[in-house]
Amino acid sequence: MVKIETSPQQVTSRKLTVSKAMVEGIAQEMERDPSVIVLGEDVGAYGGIFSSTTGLLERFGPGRILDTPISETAFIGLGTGAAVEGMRPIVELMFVDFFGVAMDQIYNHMAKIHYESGGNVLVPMVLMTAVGGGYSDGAQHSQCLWGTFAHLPGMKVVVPSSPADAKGLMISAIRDENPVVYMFHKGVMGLPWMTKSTHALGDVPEESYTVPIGKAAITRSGTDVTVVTLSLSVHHSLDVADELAKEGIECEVVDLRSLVPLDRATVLESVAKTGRLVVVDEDYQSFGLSGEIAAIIAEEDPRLLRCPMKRVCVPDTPIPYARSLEQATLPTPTRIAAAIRDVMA
Amino acid sequence: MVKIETSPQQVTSRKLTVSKAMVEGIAQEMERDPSVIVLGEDVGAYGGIFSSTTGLLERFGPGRILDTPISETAFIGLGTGAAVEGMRPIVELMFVDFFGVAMDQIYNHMAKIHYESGGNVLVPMVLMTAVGGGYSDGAQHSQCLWGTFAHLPGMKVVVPSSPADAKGLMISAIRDENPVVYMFHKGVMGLPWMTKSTHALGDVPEESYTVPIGKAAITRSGTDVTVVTLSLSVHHSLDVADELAKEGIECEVVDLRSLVPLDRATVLESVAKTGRLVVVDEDYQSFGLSGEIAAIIAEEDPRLLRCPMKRVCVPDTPIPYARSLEQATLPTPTRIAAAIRDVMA
Amino acid sequence: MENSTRLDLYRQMVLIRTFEETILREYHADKAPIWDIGAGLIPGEMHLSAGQEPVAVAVCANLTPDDAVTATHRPHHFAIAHGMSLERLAAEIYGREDGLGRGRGGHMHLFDPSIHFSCSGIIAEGYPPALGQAFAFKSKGSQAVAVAVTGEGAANQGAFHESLNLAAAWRLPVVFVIEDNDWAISVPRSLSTSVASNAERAKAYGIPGERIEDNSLEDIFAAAKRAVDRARSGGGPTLLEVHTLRLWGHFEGDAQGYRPDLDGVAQRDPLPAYEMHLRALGVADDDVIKGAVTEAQARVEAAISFAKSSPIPEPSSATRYVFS
Amino acid sequence: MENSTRLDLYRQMVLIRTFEETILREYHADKAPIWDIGAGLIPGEMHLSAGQEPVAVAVCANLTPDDAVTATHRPHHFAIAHGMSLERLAAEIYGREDGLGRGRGGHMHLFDPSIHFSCSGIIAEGYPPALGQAFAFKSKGSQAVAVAVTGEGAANQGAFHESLNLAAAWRLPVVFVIEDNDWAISVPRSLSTSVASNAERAKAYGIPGERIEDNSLEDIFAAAKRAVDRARSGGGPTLLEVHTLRLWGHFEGDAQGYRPDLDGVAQRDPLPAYEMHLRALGVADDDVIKGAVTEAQARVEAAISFAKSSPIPEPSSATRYVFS
Ligand SMILES: Cc1ncc(C[n+]2csc(CCOP(=O)(O)OP(=O)(O)O)c2C)c(N)n1
Ligand SMILES: Cc1ncc(C[n+]2csc(CCOP(=O)(O)OP(=O)(O)O)c2C)c(N)n1
Ligand SMILES: [Mg+2]
Ligand SMILES: [Mg+2]
Repeated sequence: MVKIETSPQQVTSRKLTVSKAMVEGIAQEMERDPSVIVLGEDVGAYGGIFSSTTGLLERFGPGRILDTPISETAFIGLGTGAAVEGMRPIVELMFVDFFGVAMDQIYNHMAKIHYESGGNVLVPMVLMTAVGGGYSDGAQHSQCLWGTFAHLPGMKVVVPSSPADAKGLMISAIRDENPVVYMFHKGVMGLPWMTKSTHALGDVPEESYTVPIGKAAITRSGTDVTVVTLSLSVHHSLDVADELAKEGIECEVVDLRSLVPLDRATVLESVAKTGRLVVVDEDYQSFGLSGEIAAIIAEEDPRLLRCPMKRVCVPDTPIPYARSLEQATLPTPTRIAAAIRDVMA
Repeated sequence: MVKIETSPQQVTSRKLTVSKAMVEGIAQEMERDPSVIVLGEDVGAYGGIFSSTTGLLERFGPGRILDTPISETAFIGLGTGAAVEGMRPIVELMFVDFFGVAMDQIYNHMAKIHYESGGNVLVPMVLMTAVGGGYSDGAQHSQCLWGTFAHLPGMKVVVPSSPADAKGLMISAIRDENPVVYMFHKGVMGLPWMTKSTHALGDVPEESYTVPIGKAAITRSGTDVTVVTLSLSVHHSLDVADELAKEGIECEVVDLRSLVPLDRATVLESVAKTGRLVVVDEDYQSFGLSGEIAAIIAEEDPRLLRCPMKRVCVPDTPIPYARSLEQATLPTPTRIAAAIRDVMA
Repeated sequence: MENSTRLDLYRQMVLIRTFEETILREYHADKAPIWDIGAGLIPGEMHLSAGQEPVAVAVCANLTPDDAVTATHRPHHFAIAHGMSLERLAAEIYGREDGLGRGRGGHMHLFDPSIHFSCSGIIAEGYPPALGQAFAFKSKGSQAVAVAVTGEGAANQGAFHESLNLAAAWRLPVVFVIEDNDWAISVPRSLSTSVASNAERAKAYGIPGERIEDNSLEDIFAAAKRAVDRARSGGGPTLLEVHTLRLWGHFEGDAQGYRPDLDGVAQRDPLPAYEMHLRALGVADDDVIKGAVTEAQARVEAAISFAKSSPIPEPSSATRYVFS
Repeated sequence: MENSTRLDLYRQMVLIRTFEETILREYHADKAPIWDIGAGLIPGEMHLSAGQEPVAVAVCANLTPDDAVTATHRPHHFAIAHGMSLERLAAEIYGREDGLGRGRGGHMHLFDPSIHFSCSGIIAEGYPPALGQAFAFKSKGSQAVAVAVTGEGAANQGAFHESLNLAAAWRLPVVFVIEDNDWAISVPRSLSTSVASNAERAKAYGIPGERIEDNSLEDIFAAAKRAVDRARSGGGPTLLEVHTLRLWGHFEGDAQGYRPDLDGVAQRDPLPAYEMHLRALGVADDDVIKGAVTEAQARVEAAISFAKSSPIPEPSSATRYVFS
C-alpha cells in the first residue's frame, strides 16, 4: 500500500477522472472488507447521478449496492445504525442541497453518538455527496455548503480536488473509525456531459493507498500571495496562477482537501511566507470557511498579513439560475485573478 | 410609536423579563394586525415551553394560537405558505437543535422563495426558536447554532439579549417583509425555573416600538478592548467588564443583536478604537461567527489589531451533559475574563 | 363530462405537449457536438412532463386562478394547465428578465402569485407550503383550495406524511395528487414503495383516497372534481394517485438504460389515445385536431420568441432580491 | 403466559418504578428552595416513565441481549427492561465517569453496546438507526431483531413514515412500538393525530399493525411475541401501538395545568392493577410483593450510591471523544 502525502509517487498509475478514481477506491475497499456497502438513490443500475458508483452494482450485486426510496432520513439513519453494528456503509446524499430533509440524522446522530456514548460506540460511516454549481441548476441544486457541515462537530469533512486525492481520501474515509463527509464537486468529476476542467484527469496509482485526512496540499508554491482554496476552485486557482506567473506574480495555492480537521499549520506557514491572502471558496461567503481562515491568522498574528485579505466566495445570495447571474456569483478565474492583482497592488 | 436605537427612551416603562417583553410584542402586533398568528408545539395551553407565548391562547383563541403536531417540516412549511398568501405567521421551533428535521423548509423554501421568484413573492414570517445551554440538557438540546442560520442566505437572523430589544426586535421581525429567524436564549428569558441573569429584567416601554434589525448596540463603551458578543454572553461580558474596570481595564461591549444583516461598521469602529478584540460566542467555534468577525477586520485592515484576537466560544465538541464538562465548554465569565486579560497582557 | 370540456382539455394537452416538444428541441439545439448540460440558451437540468398531461389538465379543470397549485421538479404541465403565461414561463426557462422570476428561479422554481402557483425541486417539500395556502384561504373565509402535486417516489418522503396528517387533523382544503409514473429516476416503484397503491395511505390519515388507473383523463377529472368539491365545502383533504406515464427520460440526457418497459412506452402515450376517443365520440375530426396542433404551435413559438428576445439579466444584479 | 414469567415481569415493573421514584426523589432533593432545572446532583430535563412499565417489560421479555432497542427521550423503563446495568445507568444520570457515556450523554442519550441499546432526544429519530441495526443483523445472518420505540406524538414525524416504508420494503427485522400515553407534552393525541389508532397506519406500509388497549401487560406480551417471532423468521416489520399511561408530568417541573384527565390518573396506575391480578391468580401474596419491593429498593439504592461515588468528569477532558 502506498501512502501519499501530497502528490502520488507513481508506482503503477494511469490517468483517471475523479469519478473513476473514487469508484476505484470504493471497489478496492469493498473487495478487501465485506462490511463495506453503498446505499443511496440511483446508486445501483444508474451508477450514481454523478457517476460516483458506476459499475459497482454489476460487480458487487444488489446485496451490497442498494438503491433506496427517496427517504434520506431513513436511509442515512440506516447507515448510522449499520455502522454502529460494525458495518462500513457509504451513504450517498445525491446533492448536498438536500441535507435539510435529513440533517437531524446527520448532525444529531451520525456525528454525536460517539461523543454521547463517551467513546463507547463507533460510527465508521462515509456520507458522500455532490456539491457545486456552474451549470445553471438553480438555488436548490448548486450549493457547496461545506461550511455548514464543518461548523457542526463530530464529523470529518473532506473535499478532494484531484483524482489521486479522490481515491486516497475515499479509502481513508472508509477506513476511518469516525463519520466522514466526503464532498465531491460535480465539476471536478470529469463527467462526459459537463464542462471539464483539465485538472479533472490525473495520475492515479492502481494500488490501494490512503491520503491522510487533515493535511492540506501545496499544489503550487509561490512567494507573493497565498491562495487558500479547495475543490473545483483549486483548478481555477492553478490556472490563474499560471497566467499571473507570466506577469511575475507567484501564487502559492493551498488545497485544503479537508476542512475537519483543518490544517492550520500549512495555512499559517504559507501566509507567514507571502504576507498576502486570498481565500477562494464556492460556498457562501459569510459565517463560513473564509472567516475561519481569517480567524486562524488573527488568532496567531494579525500582522502576518501585510495587506487586507480578499475573499472570492459566493456572495450571500441564493444561487441564481440564469447563466449571466450565476457566473457573477461563482468564484470564476476572472474574479480570482482580480483579487490576486488587488492584493498585489 | 417609539423608535429605539440602542437603549429605550423611557416613555412609560416598567421592568419586564425578556420572556414577558417578547410576549408583549407579539400581543401588540396581534391586536394591530389580524393576519398575525402563532403556531408551534405547546404554544397554546402550555404557553410555550420557555414562556414565549404565555397567555396568548387565552387572549387570542385557538384560531390564532395553534398547537401543532410534532411535524416541524409540515408546520414550518405551513407558515411559509400562509406568509406567501399574506398572513404573518410566527412559527416556533421549540429548540433550535431540532432544525435538522425541517431545515429544508427553512433554508430551501422560506429563505429562497423571494429570490427565486425574482422578488415577486414575499415571505413575511418569523421563525422563533430557543437556543443555548448551561443547564445540562445535553448535546441535542443546548446548542446555539446561529452560525448555521447566518451562513445560509435569505433569512435575517436576530438574537436579542435585553428585554427592550426582545420586544422591539420581535415587532420589527413581525413587520419585516422578509423571513426573520428570532433566536432567544433560554438563559436570558428570566424564567422562574432557571438560573437568572440580573440583566434578564429591564425597562421596557409599554407602547409599541421597533428596534431596527441590523444595528449592533454598544452596551458599554471602553477604550482598551472590544468584546464582540450577543445573547446571554452579553450579560456575562457586561459583568466581567464591571469586574475588570476595577483593575483599570476598560472594555467596550458590542451586542451584535442581529447577525444578518451584520453591523460591520460598528465592529470596525470599535476595533479601530481599541485595537484589541475578544469574540464571545456560545455557538461552536469553527466556521461560524467568530471567524466572520475576524474576516471583517482582515478585509478592512488586519493591522487594526495590535495583538492577536481571542475567541471564547464553544469548542468544536458536542455539548456534554455533566455540569463539570458543560461549564468547561461554555463561554463563562471566567473564560471571558481570562481572554480579556490575555489580550491586555 | 361535456364534449366542450373534452375538447378544451384535449387542446390543453396538445398545448402542453407542444410546449414540451419545443423545449426539448430548443434544449438540445445548442448543446452539440459535445453534449454539455450547462451549455446553450437553456442550460441546467430539464424535467419534461410528456405523458403526464392528463393529470394536469383534468385536475386543473376543476380549479380557478384563486386556487393554489404547488408542483414539483417536473412542473410545466401543471403550470400551463393552471393558466400560467406561456411567455413568462418560457422566459424563465431561458433565464430572462421577463421570466416569472426574472431568470433567478429557472424551470424548477416557478412562482406565479397571480394564479397562486409555485413549485420546488426538493422531493415532497412542495406539500407543506400548500397547507399554508389552504390555511390562509380558510382563515380568510374564501372557498379556494390548494392542490399539492408530487410523484410516486415522493410518497416515501417524510414531508408527505407530515403534510397529510396535518391537513387532515386541521381539515384543510387541500387536494393531494400523486403522479405515479412508475419511476423515480431509475428506481422502480416496486423497489421503493411498500404498498401497491398510495391511495391506501389515505387510511393512515382518515381521509378519502382514490387511485385512478390508465392515465384516464376522464376518471381523473371525476375524481378531482369530488376531491375539490369536498375541500371547497369544508370536507377536508383527499389523496389521489394517478397511474400515469413518463414518456421520456427522467431528465434530458437520461439514457434510460435501466428501463425495461421502454419498448411499450410509445404505445401508452395518452395523447393519441384521447384523440381517438374524441374521434370515436364525434367530438373531433382531422380539422379540429389539426387546428389544435397549429394553434398550439403558434402559441408556443410565440412564447419562445418572446423568451429569446427578453433581456439577459445584468450580472451586477445577481444579489438583488435576496431581501425585499 | 407462565406464572413464572408473570412474576418476573411484575418484579421488573417494580424495579423500574422504584428506579423512577428514586430518581424523582433525588432529582428534586437539591433543587430547593428555588426550583432550578440546572441545579443539584441531577441537572437537566428529566422524563420519567412511571405508568409505562408494562410496555417495556412485556416487549423486552421477548428479546435477548443480542437484540437491539432504540428508545426515546423517556428511556429508563426500556433500558432497565432490556437489561442495562442500573449502576451505569444511574451514573450516567448523575453525569459521572462510570456512566454509560462517561457523563457525556445524560439521561436522553444512553448507549450500551453490550445490549445494543441506544436512545435519542429527537422525536422519531431513533427509528432510522434501528433499521440499520436490523440491516446489519440480517446481513450477518443473525436472528436478532431491532425494536424501535416512540411515543404517539412521534407518529406524526416524517422519520416515522420513512422508516416504516423502508423497513417494509426491505423486509427488515424490526418491531416498531408506539407508546400512546395520550399526550405529547401538553398536546392531546386527538388534536395532533388524524386517525384514531396508529395501528391503522400499518396499512400504509402493507405490514401488520396491532393496537393493544388498557396498558395490558399480557396483551402486549402476546402481541410483541407475534411481532418478534415474525421479524426473527424473516417476515419483516410489525407496528404495535400500546395505549399506556403517563402517570406523571411530561418532564419534572411540568405542572400539567393543561391536563383535564389528571384526576383519574392514579386509579389507572398499571402496577397495583397487575399486583391485584397476580394476587387473584395466586401467584403473589404479601410476602412476594414486599420481597419484590424490598429487593428493588436495595438494588436501586445501591445503584444510586454507586453513581454518587463515581468520579465527576475532569473539565479538561470535555473535548475528548469527539473523534476516536
Ligand atoms: C429530497 C430530495 N431527494 C432527492 C432528490 C433528487 N430527485 C429529483 S427527482 C427524483 C425522483 C422523483 O421521483 P418521483 O417523485 O416519482 O417524480 P418523477 O420524477 O417521477 O416525476 C429524485 C430522487 C430531490 N430532488 N430531493
Ligand atoms: C423533532 C422534535 N420536535 C420536538 C421535540 C420536543 N419534544 C420532546 S418530547 C415531545 C413530546 C413527545 O410526545 P410523544 O412522542 O407522545 O412521547 P411522550 O413524551 O408522550 O413519551 C416533544 C414535542 C423533540 N424532542 N424533537
Ligand atoms: Mg415517478
Ligand atoms: Mg405521548
